[in-house]
Amino acid sequence: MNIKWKDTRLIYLVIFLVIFGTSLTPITLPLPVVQWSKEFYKVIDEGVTVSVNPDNPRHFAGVKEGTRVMILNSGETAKLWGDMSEAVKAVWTDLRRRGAHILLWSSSVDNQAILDKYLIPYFYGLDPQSHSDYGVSFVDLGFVAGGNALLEQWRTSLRAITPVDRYGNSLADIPMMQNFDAMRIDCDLIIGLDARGLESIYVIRYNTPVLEMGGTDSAGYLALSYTAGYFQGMIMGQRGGAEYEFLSGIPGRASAYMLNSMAIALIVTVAIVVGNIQYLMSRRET
Amino acid sequence: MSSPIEPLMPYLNTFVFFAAYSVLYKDNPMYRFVQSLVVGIGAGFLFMAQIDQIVRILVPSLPQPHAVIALVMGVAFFCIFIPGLINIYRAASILVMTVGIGIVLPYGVAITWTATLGYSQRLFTGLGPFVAGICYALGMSYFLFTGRLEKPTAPLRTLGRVVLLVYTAMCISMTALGKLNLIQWKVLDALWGIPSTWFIPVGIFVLILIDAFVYPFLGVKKAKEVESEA
Amino acid sequence: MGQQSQTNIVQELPTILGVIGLFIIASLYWTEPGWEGALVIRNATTLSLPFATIITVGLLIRRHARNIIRREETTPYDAITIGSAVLIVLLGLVGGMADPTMAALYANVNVIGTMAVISAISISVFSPMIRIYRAKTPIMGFLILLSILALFTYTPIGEMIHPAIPRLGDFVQIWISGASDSAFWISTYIGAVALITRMILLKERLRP
Amino acid sequence: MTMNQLVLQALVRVDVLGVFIAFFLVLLGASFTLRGVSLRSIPTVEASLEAVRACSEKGNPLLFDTGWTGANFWGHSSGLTTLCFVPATLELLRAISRESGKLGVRVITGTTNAVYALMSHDFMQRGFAESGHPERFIPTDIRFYPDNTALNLSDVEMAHRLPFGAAVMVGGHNQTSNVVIYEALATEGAMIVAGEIWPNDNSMAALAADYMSFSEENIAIGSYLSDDPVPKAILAGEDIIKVFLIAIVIIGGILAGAGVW
Repeated sequence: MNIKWKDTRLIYLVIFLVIFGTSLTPITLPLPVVQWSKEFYKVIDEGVTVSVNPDNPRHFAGVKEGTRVMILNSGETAKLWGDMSEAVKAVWTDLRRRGAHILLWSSSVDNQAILDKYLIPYFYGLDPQSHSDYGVSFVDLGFVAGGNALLEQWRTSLRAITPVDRYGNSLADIPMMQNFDAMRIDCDLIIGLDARGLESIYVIRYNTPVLEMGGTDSAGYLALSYTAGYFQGMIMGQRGGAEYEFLSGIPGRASAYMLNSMAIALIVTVAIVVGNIQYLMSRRET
Repeated sequence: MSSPIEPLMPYLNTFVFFAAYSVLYKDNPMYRFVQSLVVGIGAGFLFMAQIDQIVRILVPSLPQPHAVIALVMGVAFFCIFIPGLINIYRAASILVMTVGIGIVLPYGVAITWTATLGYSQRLFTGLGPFVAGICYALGMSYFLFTGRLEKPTAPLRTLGRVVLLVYTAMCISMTALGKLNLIQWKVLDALWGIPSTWFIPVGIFVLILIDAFVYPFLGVKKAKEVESEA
Repeated sequence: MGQQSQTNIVQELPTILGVIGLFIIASLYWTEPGWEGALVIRNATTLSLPFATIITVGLLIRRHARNIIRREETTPYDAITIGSAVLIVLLGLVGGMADPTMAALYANVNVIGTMAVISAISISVFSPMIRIYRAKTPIMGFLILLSILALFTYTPIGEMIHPAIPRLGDFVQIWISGASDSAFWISTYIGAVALITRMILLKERLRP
Repeated sequence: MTMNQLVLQALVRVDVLGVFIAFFLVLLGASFTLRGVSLRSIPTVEASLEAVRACSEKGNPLLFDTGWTGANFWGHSSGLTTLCFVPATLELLRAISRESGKLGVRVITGTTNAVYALMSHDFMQRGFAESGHPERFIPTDIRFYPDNTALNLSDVEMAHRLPFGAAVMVGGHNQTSNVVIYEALATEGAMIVAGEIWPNDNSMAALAADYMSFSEENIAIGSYLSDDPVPKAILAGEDIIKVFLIAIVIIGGILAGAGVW
């Protein structure tokens, strides 16, 4: 049989087979913790001082009982969930363990749907509204359309444009929301799920501490926000999840993903090297 | 409350995921079925979510001025269907767009200024910040437009291009690795989820093998082929 | 002549109004708590967005319906698209947004289909990397090495070979890629200000 | 009331406001003083029209896909760039439609933004009218999809079914998903012209496209298509700002290092 090694279908097939093979026996492998992950955990654990606006530096003392944390599910969480699942679970577990008050907003219907299916029931059951935490240490605004325009309005008043939570309950009547309205002062920590623009709305003007979670490659387009000093830390991908599990001591499954990545990375590297050697030799011949 | 169709969902879930991949082999009815379903269900859900936004948030905000104007703008959008009133629709859509630009335009300037200052103030505070500052300056030089500047700055623009390409090279690998996790997440779910659904991708794979080597039945004729046959 | 300039002003009116509105809204960035009128316009626009989406979903359905009427080759698939959209709308009208069947279909078809496409990026990237990633120039060779460095940094391979490898990869990613990302974005932000300048001078139009 | 509001306003980040105004003044000044300055070329401008000719030769339609470009309202600042692509991509759509009308090429567009989809209608219709063949404009070829994935799935399906002779992908795709479409287009031998907004989308274009322009270059496309010297002068004015920022990093860095600043 004449096999065409550059046939894309063959490449696709090899990648699939390796993924299936490595998934059968997930093995935990050693990983160094990268700088942005260390900083992420340090902010949650010890806090940080933000002074991007030099006029009024803001000190955050870490997540403690009653710390008001807003989670902005406003990036591509639904599309990236398979690369973010373990990290978000670990961080959420840690926030609850420390007694944080969590306010959740989803910027799109698919972002709301993915958390509804894979995260919210894990912590709050199938009927979150009836959970004892609801209204006390967790409130879900659900999908609200508006993106940046909402975040701009919410900095002075959340309730002025979004009077109800996702279930139609008036925010004014919810105990947790009593001192959670003007986000520029009422929010102690913002965690973005693959969210962008938080720096220009909250950090540059109000020095709000902002942490970011995304897929492995979200670091590509979030690099500016980290390198320029707006984001105080980042957790990226399943690898970031493994790092957070290690740093926080919360058990999880994130490190199981590393075997698969390693196997494919090795195969691709070998294919690139062999292809290039062939290319250089053929060029020399001609 | 759960849906009566919930027990079927793990199977549908796995079928949709892996049938979407079958297009990598070739265009086929399975892929087109899934594609049509994703578009249709997405459209229907999006429609209902917008109705919910109106009922849950807009209507309770009436008669506040912003809610009333929003309602008027909503009606204005529908003027797209009335040729004589098309300019009313245009006014509404241009307002939406310019308000959008008005919100985000200062963001760009704010980041431009504070980030540049940051790179500058940290330039000699360590190797990393020094490299970052220089690379930022080189990267910016790539985007110079004038032909007059192009010649004397050509070496800088070339170096700037290399800096942008370093980003590209790193990004390509990280993207591939990140998206790989998505596949494994679903594969793990198919293998170890309850119920286990691994036989669905295997079944699709067997179908593809039969099509490739035994009996070709997964074909969808291209429009051009249909035309030439006609 | 007078009539012509009047016509021109009428034609440019949308752009003129757009630019004025844009600056009124932009002023909110620097003011606390913000202008009442500008806040109302901004919030009104925010709440009006669902209407535009409803119309375009309608247009999407209409396009598929036309295909069916014209008995195009794609008719069976158009029927699936319309049928599934109508089913979801009916479920939503009867059971509201909390309807479990509607939520189940959306989460298991649309959201998972979405993830499938996004995950296919991985294969779509690896394939050209294997087929056409060749060191045709020294710069290209350098970039290939960097791509391999990234593969080694963000998997355990680098750490297993030598701890310096992931440290180097981390350095390149944070400081060089980070600065490069800044150059990409910030040049675009300057381009955005230039675009608005062109709009002020009526050199960019929002209608043909 | 207005005066009362004026008095009650507190200003935040006045330095950024100063820079904002300074940028505009520089660019406005440039629009008068830098007219006639020559600009370097941007490869995708010519290549887009070449793509129409390629489709004409092959007898296949052209895909003009702008993805997320449009009135973007989610929670992040990249919305700025997708919004600022609007005039440029609409002008390009008009130019492509004009060329396509003359050569009898069908143009199929894809976008995930509702308002942008409606605006595309105007520009495409005008382009075909300018070609002298208004009857060749097919309104249903302006395709809106509820999200980027639906657009991706449909583009891939069309790339195989029709197939396209060429694709002009100028706009905002997301999560680098454009590479999935590029792979399908490449399989069918379509010419690919790409100008992506996001840096990571650019990376995918670098991997797959025949012609590409980086982020900001795409906002400038409208000015390149115009015969008017003013937009080009403003582009030249941007260089003053960029050189100023580069100088801040270098000179400011030295001063900060010396402890003077």
